[in-house]
Parts: sequence; structure tokens; C-alpha cells
Amino acid sequence: MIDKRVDTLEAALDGFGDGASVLVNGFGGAGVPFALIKAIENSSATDLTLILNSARFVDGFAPRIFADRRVSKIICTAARSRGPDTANYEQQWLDGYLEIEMVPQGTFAERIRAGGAGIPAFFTPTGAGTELGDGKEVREYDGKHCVLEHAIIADFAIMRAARADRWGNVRFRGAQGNFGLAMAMAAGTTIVETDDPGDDPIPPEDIHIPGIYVDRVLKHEDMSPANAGGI
Amino acid sequence: MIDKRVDTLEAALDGFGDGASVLVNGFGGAGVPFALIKAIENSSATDLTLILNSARFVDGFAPRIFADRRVSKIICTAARSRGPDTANYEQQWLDGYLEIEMVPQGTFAERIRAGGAGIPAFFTPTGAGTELGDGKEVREYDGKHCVLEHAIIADFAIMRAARADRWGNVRFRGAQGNFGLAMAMAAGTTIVETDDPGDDPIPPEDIHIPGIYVDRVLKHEDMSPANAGGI
Amino acid sequence: MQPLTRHQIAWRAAQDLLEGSYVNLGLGLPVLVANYKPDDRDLMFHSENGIVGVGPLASENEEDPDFVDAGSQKITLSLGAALFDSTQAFAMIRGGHLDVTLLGGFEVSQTGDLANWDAKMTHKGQLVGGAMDLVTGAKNVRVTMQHTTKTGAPRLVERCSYPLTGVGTVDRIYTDLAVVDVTSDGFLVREMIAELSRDALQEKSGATLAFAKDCTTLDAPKL
Amino acid sequence: MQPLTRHQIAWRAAQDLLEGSYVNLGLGLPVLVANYKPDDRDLMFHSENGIVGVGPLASENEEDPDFVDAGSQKITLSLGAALFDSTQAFAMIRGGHLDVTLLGGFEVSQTGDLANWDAKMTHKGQLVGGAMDLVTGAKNVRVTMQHTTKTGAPRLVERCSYPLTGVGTVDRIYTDLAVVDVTSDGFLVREMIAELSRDALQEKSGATLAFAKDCTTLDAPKL
Repeated sequence: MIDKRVDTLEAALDGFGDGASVLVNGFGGAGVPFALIKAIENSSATDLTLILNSARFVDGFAPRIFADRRVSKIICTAARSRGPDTANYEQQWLDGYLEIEMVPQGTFAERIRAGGAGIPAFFTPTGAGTELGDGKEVREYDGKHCVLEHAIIADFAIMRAARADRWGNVRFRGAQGNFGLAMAMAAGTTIVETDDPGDDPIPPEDIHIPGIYVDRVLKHEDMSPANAGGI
Repeated sequence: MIDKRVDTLEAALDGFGDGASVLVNGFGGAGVPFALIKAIENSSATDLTLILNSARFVDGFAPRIFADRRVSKIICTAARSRGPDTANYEQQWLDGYLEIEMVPQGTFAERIRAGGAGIPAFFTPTGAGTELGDGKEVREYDGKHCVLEHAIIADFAIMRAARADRWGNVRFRGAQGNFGLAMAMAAGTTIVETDDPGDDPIPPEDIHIPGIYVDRVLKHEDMSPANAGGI
Repeated sequence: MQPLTRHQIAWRAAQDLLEGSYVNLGLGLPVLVANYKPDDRDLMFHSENGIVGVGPLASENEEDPDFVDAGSQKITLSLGAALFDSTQAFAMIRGGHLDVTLLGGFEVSQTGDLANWDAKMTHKGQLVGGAMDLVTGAKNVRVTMQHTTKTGAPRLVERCSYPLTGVGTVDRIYTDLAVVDVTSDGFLVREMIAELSRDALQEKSGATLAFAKDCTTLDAPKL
Repeated sequence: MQPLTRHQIAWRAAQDLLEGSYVNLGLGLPVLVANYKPDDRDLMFHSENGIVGVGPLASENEEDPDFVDAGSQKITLSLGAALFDSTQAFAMIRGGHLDVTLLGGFEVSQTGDLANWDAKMTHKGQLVGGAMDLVTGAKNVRVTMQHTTKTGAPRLVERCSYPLTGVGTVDRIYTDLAVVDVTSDGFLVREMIAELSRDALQEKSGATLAFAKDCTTLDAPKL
């Protein structure tokens, strides 16, 4: 019987270790898998690649991931901490220890989807003529300069959702979804934490991520700090 | 007040005429906008381009579109009629009057989505090394030959859905959806026929096509023949 | 044992589907495979019109025109099914999320090319559907077909004579006479029916066959 | 009239939003625009984290952590709202489905280049977000900013000195002093505040300004 539910954080993160690349869902606090992020912080895995919209919420919630220099690379759309100070990860970037690949948010989402959809590369006008387009192949379509962008895939994707069933089908609430679908598509192993891994299947027309993309469902309380959006 | 509902087939097809390109949703009878197809048959518009999964159901339900030689081009994944006979459109193709562009179904869906998502071109391994890849630019990614495919856009998209609201938000039932989302994205004007253009908005998390992609909602009874899948 | 019937080929192919796998069944013989799913296997059948979790065909009073598969058959859904649009259906295929695709074929070459989409009919239009996506994208590509044509011409060949569907991607072939893997060294017979000699099977094939050390008898229950 | 306040700039920008349009409001000044939507306009506000139909900010007892906009503010939804994933949110932007994007800016060039993403801070990480997608994809790109920097340097310039967000796509600029269109011939002033001469406005600008024949007074209610 298909049952993707796992009971523990350990089982959820089975196979996670040094050198792993992880797609982390979340935007403004919504859809952030805080329990799984905490578990990654509590692991000893190093040389990690984090692929996520903004580095800030990981740094705010699980600072040891950066403090212990366990991240080698971040692919993101936002790497600026709040306030005037320099965050740990910013300093590591300034020092040349941590690589940060800055990607326009639409290109970020689309590159991840492409990774999950078997599209190795695509052209887009976004970024053409800017520093983020530098060094990329350019072609003109319909009078617009377009840059060639490449797919992103990763070992793991982690996200939080309102609901998931034993087939791995996922339903989000509000703005939880954000990068979740694309990330689930692009990961070797996709892990969803939820308060509600119920026994009833989610109705087929109400599903936001089909279970074929999801490998593990973990029941876990939401560990979101109250002001997660501001982390 | 935003209200995309129109009352008549004429209003739904306002602007439709000679030379129009039309994306037509439908697969196995589900999601097929039979009323709008019939209205196109009853119009005098000629030099049409039809972009749809299979030419058969249009020919079966609205044969005058082809009989009157009003279609110049079909972009599709299936152009074979049922049975041993040669259909009107097949004969026109054999005679060189009608152009048929045969596209693998996944590439078909993805090219339409690309048209709606501002992606002028993408690489895919599907079709590489086959007749349908002939003449296309080829590049190797990850050891696989990939062909460069280009976006499809069109003047109109038409589809049938279980439900639509006045903001143009759409909810499908069963397998109605198929190419509908991609087609709504890729069309200048998207028209949805439905039995249920209710006053209540569809709940935000239950929407299959966000209304931003939809221009007109027409209340119309389902004109599907009983055996539509077999047309 | 006689050559396998179509249903027996389907039965044999069904035995290789692993617990929990996501499987697309092509038109014709492959869709029969669902009927012979072993009882101990929970499988999810994918249909390229936007379904994971295709269940049994609808009985007459269950028929609903909105619930059809890619072959336009009226179907039911299995527990845990998901419905989605075609871009997702093909992202699953093309992105390598489908464990197995089972397709019909005209010919398979010894390098794993498949020809199954264009029969070069002179008076009919073409039809490609999702075959090129499936054969290119699925993790494991399996073909069911008769070992030879009606006129006795081989379907396992050095090079396909019909237009290709995909290049070098077929993993396994189920015929009425044998189960054959496509390896980097060409065709490798894993199973063959009892009443046929290796020479006779070779004679019915258009490319050199190797035989697995543990080549066993292809057998199937009466169906 | 004095230079416009931030709220007055937002008010002025709001007047140009047409009935039924889909609008993305950037962080900072642009999000204030929603507050000044004319009563007779039904607008749909888009947020790049997956919302069409962003409503007013949530009051304290309405706050729900799952309902946030791209600026991480707790929001409500308006009637007819839709929720979807980021690939859809950006397909809307990049596919040209958004009628208007309103963004903040550091500089706009006379050819419509925008610089608004990289302030070249020496001790902070970078942040691009969706700005490059918005400025490239929306049908109409409008920028709100102060006419000059705090030190009086112009923000309307011949060429941007900061890294570009997009090339040649800005349509209109709302500043505290003027409403300026970017045309194929460069900057064209449509409206300017009363107490300023054309020469004075030119002096505060880094590229040649043309003045529309029907150039009128930029005015806004007290807010």
C-alpha cells in the first residue's frame, strides 16, 4: 500500500548529508518548513547548497547553519539581511567563502520548474542587459534580447503545507504554495511537513501538488515563529 | 465592477474573423467548447488556424469548418480520423491545401504554456532524432540531444469548464482541464463556456485558471454529443 | 506453451510493475495491463490528459463524460488520484517522474530505438500523441508487441524501417514469444516460450539475439 | 503647491489605473497606491508570491500567517481573488498579462532603463526579487520616486549609474515634482507642480526634458 508518511524528522531526512542541495520553500513566512530547517540545523551536514527565495528566514530561524559555515552556496533572489548590520552569511559572501548566485525571482521559479519538467534550458528577456545577464548567451526574439537560462535540480525539496495525504498529494492554504510545486518537481526527494497528514485522500480536483512529486510526508507541528515573515 | 460574463455567442466571439488563430481545449470529449465550436462553424470566418490536440472532434461535430475549406493550418498532435476512410481535412492535407504541423503532445502543451509565460523558446529531448525534430536546432544537454522548440500564441482560446465566476476564475471537473490553463495563458482573448457562471466567486484555493487569463465567460448548455470522446 | 495471447502479454508485463510505481499505459495492448496488476501491488496509473490514479473502466451507470483517459475511455479514479492540466501531465513524463511507460510498437531496434507512431498510411493523417514524450522521458520504457508482423517480418530489428518515435530509450520488450531486454550490447532474451528453439526465435528476429544465462521459460496463466 | 508627499505621489499614480486592470505594486511607496484607488475602479492587485486580488492589510484580529503579500505583510483577499504558485505568478508577469507594474526606483534613464535593485551597499547582500521580471514583462511599467536624491542629485538621467534592472521599458515616472513619460524622444513632462519653473525642473533633472503641449499642473489633495 502506498503510504508516504514518515514518523520522525530522522526518517524524513533520511539520506540527507554532506554536499546535499536543498530547495527550501517559503515566502514571507508562508509555506516555510521550519521543523525541517531546524532539523537540518541540528544535523552535522556540511558543504550544503541552499536554493530558496530569501536567505534571511533561514538565518533568522536556524543561524547555526550559517554560523558553522556549513553552507557553500546559495541560489536565491534575496540575500540581504534586515537592518544595517552585516549578517553572518553576508560576511561569508563578502569574504569569498560563500558563493551566492543571485537570480531574478521569475527566472528562479522557472528554472526550478524547468528542472522538474525535463527542460534543460530556455530563453527569457528577464535580466537581459543587466549584470545578472552578463556572460549569458543572448538571442533576439520578437525584437527583445533574451538570455539563455538553465534548469535547476536538487537532491531535496522541503516545504510546509496545510494538508497532505498518504499518496503525497498536497494542498496549500493561502500563500503557502509559492515555490512548492516547482521545487517538488525538481527534487530527487521531496519532503512535506504538515499538521494534517490525514487518512482521507485530498479530493482529486483540490490538489495543488500531485503526489507523484512527493516522497515523504511528515506530521509535525508548525514551528514558525510568530513574526516569521520578518525574520 | 469587473464582470467578464457575456450573454450571447456573438458577444463571446466578438472580434473573431478571417485569419484568426484559435486554441481549442479538449481531450476525449472533456473540456471541449462545443457551443463555441458550433458558433465558429456557423460564422463565415475563413483562413483559420486551429491549434488543438486532435482535429477529429472538430471535424466530427462541426464538419463545415473543414468542408468549406475555412481552415488553412492545424497545429496538433493527432490528425488521423477514425476508421479506414479519408476525412475531409485529411484529403485537404494530402492535396496540399491544408497545412498540418504535427507536434508531440508534451511539446505541444509546453510550447503553448511558453507562449503564455513569456518564454520564446526552450530545449527539450522529445522529438530529437525523429522526423518531427528534423530541421530543428539541436544541442546536447546531459548527454541527451535536445531540440529547440518555440512558443505558440494565438488570437483566441476557447474551452468548456464546469464553473467560472465573473472575475474569469475557472474550475474544471474531472479531466476537463487538459490544455485549458496553457491555452488561456497563450491567447489574446480567452473565452470560457460553462453551465455555471455563478454569482459567487470560486474559493481562491480552488481555482484552476486564475481570472487574469480569462476575458469572457459565456453561460451555455453543454452541446456535447453523447459519444464526444469518439468523434 | 503456445505463443502468448494479447492478454497473456499484458499479464506478463504486469508482473514486472513494482509496488508503488507510477505507470503510463499506452493505447491498445498496454491498457490491458491494468487488468492483470498483481493483488499485492499498489500502482498509480498515469494518463497524459491529466490524471494520476486512473482506476477501472466505468461501468455503464458510472460513466461520466468528464472522466476519460487519454484513449477517450470512460474511467473511474482510484483512491488517492490527482487531476491536473496537460502541462503537469507532461512535466511528469518529461521530467523523469514516471517509473514506467508501456507502449505498443511497430519495431524496436537493437540500440533501443522505437518506431510506433507513423505507419505511413497513404490516405490518412498522422497521429503522434504523447508517444515521443513518453519514450524520451519515462525512467523505464517497455514495449509490448507481436514478435513479428502478420506477414512474418521481424519487429526486433537492427534499424527501424518506420519513422522513429525515440532514439535509444527502450529497456524491455514483451512479445508473444519472448521477453527481451535492450542492453548496450543489443537484444538479450530473458524469457522465451517453451516450444520454440533459440534458433527459431532468432529466425523470427531481425537482429542478433543474445540469451541471458538465466534465460527462463516465458509462461502465463490461461486468461 | 509644495512637492508632493509620498502619499500624494501614491495618490497621483492611483488615478491612472484603469477600471478592471491587473496591477502589481512594489515594496515601499508603490504599495501605498492601493490606499488611493478611486472608488469607481475595480482593480485586481497582483502579488508575486502567488495572489491576484490582494485586499487591504489585515487588521490585528484578521492576521493569518498564511496570508501574506510579497512584502511579507499580513493581508486580506479581495472578492474574486485567486491563489496560485510562483511559476504562475511569474508567468502572469513575464507573459505580459499584468497591465501595470508600479515600482520604486533609484534612477530612470531617458531611454527607459530602470535602476532599482542594487544600491551597491558594501556590507550587505544583494536583493533582486521580482523587479527584473516586472520591469521586463508588464504591459506598462511605471516608476515612483523622489525627483532627486537626498543630496540633490538627479534621478532622471541620461544613463543610469547604478546597475540596471531592465533596459528601455519604463513608460511613466511619478515624482514629488512631476509626472514624466519616457518616449522614443526621451523624457516628456506631462504634469509639474505649480511653484516650480520649467527651468528649475530641468535643473533638477540629469537629462533634457521636453514638455507636453498640454502640460498641466500636478496637484493632489491633502492626505
